[in-house]
Amino acid sequence: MPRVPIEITSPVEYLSILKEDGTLDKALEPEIPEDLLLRLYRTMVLGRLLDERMLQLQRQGRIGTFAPIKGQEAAQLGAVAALDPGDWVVPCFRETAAQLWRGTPMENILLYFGGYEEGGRIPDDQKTLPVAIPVASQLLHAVGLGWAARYRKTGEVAMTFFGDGATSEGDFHEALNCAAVFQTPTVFVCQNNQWAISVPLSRQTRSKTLAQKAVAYEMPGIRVDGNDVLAVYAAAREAVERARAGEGPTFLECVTYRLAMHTTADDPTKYRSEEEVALWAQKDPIPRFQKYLLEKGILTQEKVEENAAWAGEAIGKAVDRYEAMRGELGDPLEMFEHHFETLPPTLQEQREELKRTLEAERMESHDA
Amino acid sequence: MPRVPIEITSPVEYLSILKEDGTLDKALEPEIPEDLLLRLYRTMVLGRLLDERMLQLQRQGRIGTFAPIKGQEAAQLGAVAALDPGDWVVPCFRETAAQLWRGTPMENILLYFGGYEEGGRIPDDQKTLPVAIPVASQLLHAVGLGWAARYRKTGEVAMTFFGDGATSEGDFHEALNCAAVFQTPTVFVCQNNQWAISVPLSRQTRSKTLAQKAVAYEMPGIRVDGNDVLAVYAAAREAVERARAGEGPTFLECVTYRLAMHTTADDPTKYRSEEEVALWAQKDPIPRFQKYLLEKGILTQEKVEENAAWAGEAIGKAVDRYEAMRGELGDPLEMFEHHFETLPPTLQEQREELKRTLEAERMESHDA
Amino acid sequence: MPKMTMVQALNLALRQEMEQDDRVVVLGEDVGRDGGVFRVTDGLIDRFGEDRVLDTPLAESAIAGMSIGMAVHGLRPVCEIQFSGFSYLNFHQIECHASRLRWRSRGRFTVPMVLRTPYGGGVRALEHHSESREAFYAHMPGLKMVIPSGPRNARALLVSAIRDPDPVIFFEPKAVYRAFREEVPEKEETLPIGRSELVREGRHVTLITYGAMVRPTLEAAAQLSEKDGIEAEVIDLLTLAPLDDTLFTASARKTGRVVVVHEAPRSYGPGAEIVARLVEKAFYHLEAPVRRPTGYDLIFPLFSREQAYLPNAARIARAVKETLAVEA
Amino acid sequence: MPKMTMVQALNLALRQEMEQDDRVVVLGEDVGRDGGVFRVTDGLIDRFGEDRVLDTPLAESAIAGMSIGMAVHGLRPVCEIQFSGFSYLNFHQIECHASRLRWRSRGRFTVPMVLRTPYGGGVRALEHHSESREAFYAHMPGLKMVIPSGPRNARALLVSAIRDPDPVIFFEPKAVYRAFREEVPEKEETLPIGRSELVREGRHVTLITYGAMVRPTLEAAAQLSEKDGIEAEVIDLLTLAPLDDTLFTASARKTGRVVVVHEAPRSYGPGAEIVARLVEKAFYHLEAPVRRPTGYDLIFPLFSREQAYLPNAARIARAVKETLAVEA
Amino acid sequence: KAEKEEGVPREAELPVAASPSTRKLARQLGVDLRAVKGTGPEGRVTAEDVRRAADRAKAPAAPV
Ligand SMILES: Cc1ncc(C[n+]2csc(CCOP(=O)(O)OP(=O)(O)O)c2C)c(N)n1
Ligand SMILES: Cc1ncc(C[n+]2csc(CCOP(=O)(O)OP(=O)(O)O)c2C)c(N)n1
Ligand SMILES: [Mg+2]
Ligand SMILES: [Mg+2]
Ligand SMILES: [Mg+2]
Repeated sequence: MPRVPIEITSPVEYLSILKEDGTLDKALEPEIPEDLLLRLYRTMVLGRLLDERMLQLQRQGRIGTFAPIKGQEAAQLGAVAALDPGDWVVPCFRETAAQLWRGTPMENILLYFGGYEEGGRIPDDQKTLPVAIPVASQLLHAVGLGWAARYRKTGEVAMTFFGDGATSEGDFHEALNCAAVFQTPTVFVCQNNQWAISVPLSRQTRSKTLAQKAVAYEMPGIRVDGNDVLAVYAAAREAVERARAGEGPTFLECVTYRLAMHTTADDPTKYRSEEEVALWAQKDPIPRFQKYLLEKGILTQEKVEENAAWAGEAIGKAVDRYEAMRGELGDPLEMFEHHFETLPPTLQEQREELKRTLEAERMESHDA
Repeated sequence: MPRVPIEITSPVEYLSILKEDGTLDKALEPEIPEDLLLRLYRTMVLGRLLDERMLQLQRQGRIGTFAPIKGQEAAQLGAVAALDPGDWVVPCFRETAAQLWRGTPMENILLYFGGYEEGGRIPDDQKTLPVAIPVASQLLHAVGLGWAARYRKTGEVAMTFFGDGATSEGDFHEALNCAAVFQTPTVFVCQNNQWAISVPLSRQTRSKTLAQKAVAYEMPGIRVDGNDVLAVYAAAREAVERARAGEGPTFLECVTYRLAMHTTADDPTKYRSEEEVALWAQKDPIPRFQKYLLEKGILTQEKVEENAAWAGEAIGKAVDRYEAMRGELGDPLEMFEHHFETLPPTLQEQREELKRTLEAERMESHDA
Repeated sequence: MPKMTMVQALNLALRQEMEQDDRVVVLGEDVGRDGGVFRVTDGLIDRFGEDRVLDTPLAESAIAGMSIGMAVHGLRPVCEIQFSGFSYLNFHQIECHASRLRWRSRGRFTVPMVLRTPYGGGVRALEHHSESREAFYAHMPGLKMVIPSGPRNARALLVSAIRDPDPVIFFEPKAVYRAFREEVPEKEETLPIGRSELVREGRHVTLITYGAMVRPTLEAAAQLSEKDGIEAEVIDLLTLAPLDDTLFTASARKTGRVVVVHEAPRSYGPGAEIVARLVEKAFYHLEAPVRRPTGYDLIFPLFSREQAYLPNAARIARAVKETLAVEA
Repeated sequence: MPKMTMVQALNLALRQEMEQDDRVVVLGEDVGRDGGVFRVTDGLIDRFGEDRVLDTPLAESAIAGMSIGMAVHGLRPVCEIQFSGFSYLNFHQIECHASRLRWRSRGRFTVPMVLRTPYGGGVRALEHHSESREAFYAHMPGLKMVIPSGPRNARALLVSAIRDPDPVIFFEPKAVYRAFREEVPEKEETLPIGRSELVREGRHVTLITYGAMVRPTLEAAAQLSEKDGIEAEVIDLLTLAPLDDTLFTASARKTGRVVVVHEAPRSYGPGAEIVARLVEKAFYHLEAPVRRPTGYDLIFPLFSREQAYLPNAARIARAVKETLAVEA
Repeated sequence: KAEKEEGVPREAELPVAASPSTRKLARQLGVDLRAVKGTGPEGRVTAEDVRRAADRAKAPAAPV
């Protein structure tokens, strides 16, 4: 039956600059200062190496379950690099590289995944929220932060991270809708890494792209090659500028891949093929970016090695600091801290109870 | 910066057949058997008159709060008329006309809004779920029903109703996404009546149409003039056929207007102008459809009056039945019914407790 | 002092706090133009503008989640969930974030938000509009849970809640909204959160309650005194979490007999915790089993039966007499 | 009889029920290919196909809401919420619909669904993966709330839950999942929902618990018997709602002393209801205050501190001795 | 013995039925609840019973 097609007025676009084979679309190459390019490279490598080290530590029982980032360094770093330090970052749980960029000390990351609440401490000058595990729930905080920034006319932008799986949650929808309605300066960065634990994107949604979901909110949606740090950065910068100019939120889909397991508790061989992983390994963002920098003469082979050595050493020192702190931390009474500004009477009583319990345990272990 | 636009492949379209002024787009006129047309007309009028009568009853304190349907009769009836009796209907709380079509006795509707649980009883042969008040929550039930129908290969379709406000809830999103992923035979009928209590559509979402939200799910989205019963019916029939053929869900936006208050507890003068209401009153679906039927010769002025009389009488009798039943109902002990197949011990004890309480009250009122 | 309904008193609290503190913003469904479906936010949008009074889309999780973000930024959002029967939709935002961000960030970020929501029966409402599920929030670590009982304490507690550095869940007894008026001073008042109040002195029995049940409980106490010479002590909890067990255990030690009243379902309801605290802290003073005239473990009935569901003065008085009838 | 872990026993229950009843379908996040993050649904997709084992999108409300629709249609959906710490996202579907549709439709539509979800601490998990909020579901009218404690009763109760005509919330103690093995008969077994079990006889004190806490409680009982000559009676509730108060009140009348153990936060936790029932039904036999060695009213700590948070045998034994030390 | 005269057979291990407050009273007055005949419902020992028992114990021995 004939009817009138409705014109979709909000743009949905695709961007790729640095191709998989390392070739560059010169016309699209963003202008990025050399020191920023280098800092991006260094943090990508640091993120990768820390990830590898954490995997070791986890296997040795020295930290607990964590979510590796391998393969997603460009998606995270290209995005946060577009922010000012005064902007807000609202991560989920797979943003180690972004956290490093923002200045979270490595030992805090280790402490957190080592099971110490102390690792959640955010340095006072940082506007990065702690890890948020309930999928998609954190997006709304970025809307609220953005709203507050507009209300206060601070010019701050709030950028939030989440996965492809998160787009199925109700909170994703509520967040994008509210951000659009209130035109908050929020940048939604979806790391579409193809999998939500064992569920492939094709089972997560029927939509051909995630970017097109922005149409529901009359919000610009852009899909980029998430392993192309230049494209991520260019798109993110545009989104951040738009937000800062008061022109509202943007939905940014970074097409990438989780090269490792979902978390260290996961066995991906149950649900995906080695061929698929191998295919994506070839699209690894780090060699691609490295090649670009080498060709540009910003990087030399020597600097590459220097940088790897520097990163390895920095990580080693952080692990040492972590182990040292671990020795000092762990007082169970600490669990009563930071619930309220003032500890209410019932909790004071319970704290006393735990104190007596610990005392009794000490006595009993003495006796034994 | 130049980039590649992403082509939106799921269709979003608009349909209107019987214009506001009563003129007909002949090319689009659906073939509808005369008796169906008449039944549609009759139920529209019955729905309108019942609504008016309920308003009176509410003002007289004979029923409680309810949500009037005035102005939305075409949207509801055009949609349900496309279903077989064996299909499922999952309403929200403003579907009196749809309930009448499906065979819910008027006295049940009155009992329900009169505060009697007994009104929730659905006739055994009806596949219409009871009123669902938590906005958007019921959409997921229609997805589950649709899934079960496919699993059982029954050929049933599940149609669910909701308002424009409902599109902001997370459950709306989860329902459409899951329906698309599982390709369930579900028809989502949104009665976009421009308001969610006091919130106008422009504050509910930034998207220019609600239909375009279907793009997020790669689902066909169609927007129709919801006061044009022919357009609603044509679009719904197509959606139902698609669902029955195993081709998945459809999102149907019916653009209509709530001519009365949100519920009888609401005062719309606080938030909208009389002019706006007057403007929409001119688009009333009933006179428009009546004119069409008169011109087609299916209806005569005499039949119009006959029908009004018949409806008035039917409503009068239903009100009488309601009042008679009310006299018999109301035993507080009934509140213990229908919680579980078998009443567990604690509830048995509490039931005894209520029994003793009622006994004591009887004694005390005797004493007094 | 002007006499006010609870709705007016709450409105006064919001207005005054907004006036003196531009961190305070109000958001929720229909809180703007409409002034809230119960008119608690009436006129605020005219006074403070759309910038500080937000009509949100119909999305409870968004309302709570955005409030969290605003609070982290340093604002003092007061959000409204239209009925507590719909606050399950924002439950995860409260349980997973509002209550935890201070803890998770080791004090770096705090969530000084207030979530206001009407609860309870007695106003002949539709399904889901009469529930009393305060136990859910009272059981969540990291939250404060406040329930006022009258216009004056509602106003004072709301002011305290807004100024509180931590998230406060504020249940408003809708049956009390317009049920009576009280003198409410123009000058702002606060009431400490976490403190219960003795609202009637007595020596024979202790009645513990809160919210909408305070009135029928006081009524029962008055009847008992008049007709039966029974002097009931009545305690209004005002805060469920953190629970003030000092006052009511002291009273129980004095009277030896206790009756706990609430409209929430009995099993796993707030009354159970009161009994448990009494056993822990006033055990040897208990002369008779504690009775719980409460809502039944049922889905809240439609309105034709709600009066039979809700505890009332007569039912409370009967429970008191039964409690007193047993020998120590 | 083969010895099985709880995970294997639950898997057996699902497999057998699916085999004999094509109304039974399984849905949830990662329950298909992956076999569930704890492997409870392992192999089901190979055996029964994608038609009966659904990997859903990441959407808890959808999982519960779709299950409701399926159940209304006549199926017996068994849905999995990956961790109970995420089941707040489906809370409204359970509270507003699963528990009410029978009631709302006056028996015309029923919701014979099971919602399975792992709960509790002890496995060194991330935040939100160790919570114990069974009280939320136990307090909701219209629901059954079951918590097994070992492989054999887990299997039998899951079969009963699937066959139950009403919605059952099924909390699985993840600390028990692989902690030990039990003989589980190949032939199907059921256990009545709503019945608790005496798992150890004794005469000095009654210990009431459920789920993952049954093991440390039994350990405490064994130690007390061995070292101190104290014979504790231990009751495993198995079902929190409807609560079987017959067995434990009878036991309390016999022993006069009671200790309630759970890992949930204490205030407004399940233990409070147990105490309230004891006061209502065994008041005159209580010789000492009931103690509640439970989780604290805290956000569940990260794993370095979880052992100090969770009740263990030593802590339970200490509470027992303190209870017995009080003069009658 | 007292129990025998009162004709209330009790298993020695079972708690004597009494309210917590009565237990406390018994302790304060030095009364062994087991030696008291309960006059309350179902043989429960009441506070009054305890007081009577205490008075009895205090009463001087009958003169010879
Ligand atoms: C609300 C909620 N449900 C379930 C989980 C368990 N869970 C953790 S991560 C995850 C998959 C997330 O997938 P995606 O959003 O694509 O992010 P990714 O892990 O790929 O980075 C699931 C199901 C959770 N953390 N929160
Ligand atoms: C989850 C939930 N939140 C809030 C409400 C209160 N409420 C009832 S109807 C309504 C507005 C609904 O708007 P819309 O979806 O457009 O439907 P309409 O009333 O216009 O038919 C609101 C906010 C509710 N019933 N459920
Ligand atoms: Mg939700
Ligand atoms: Mg992913
Ligand atoms: Mg509407």
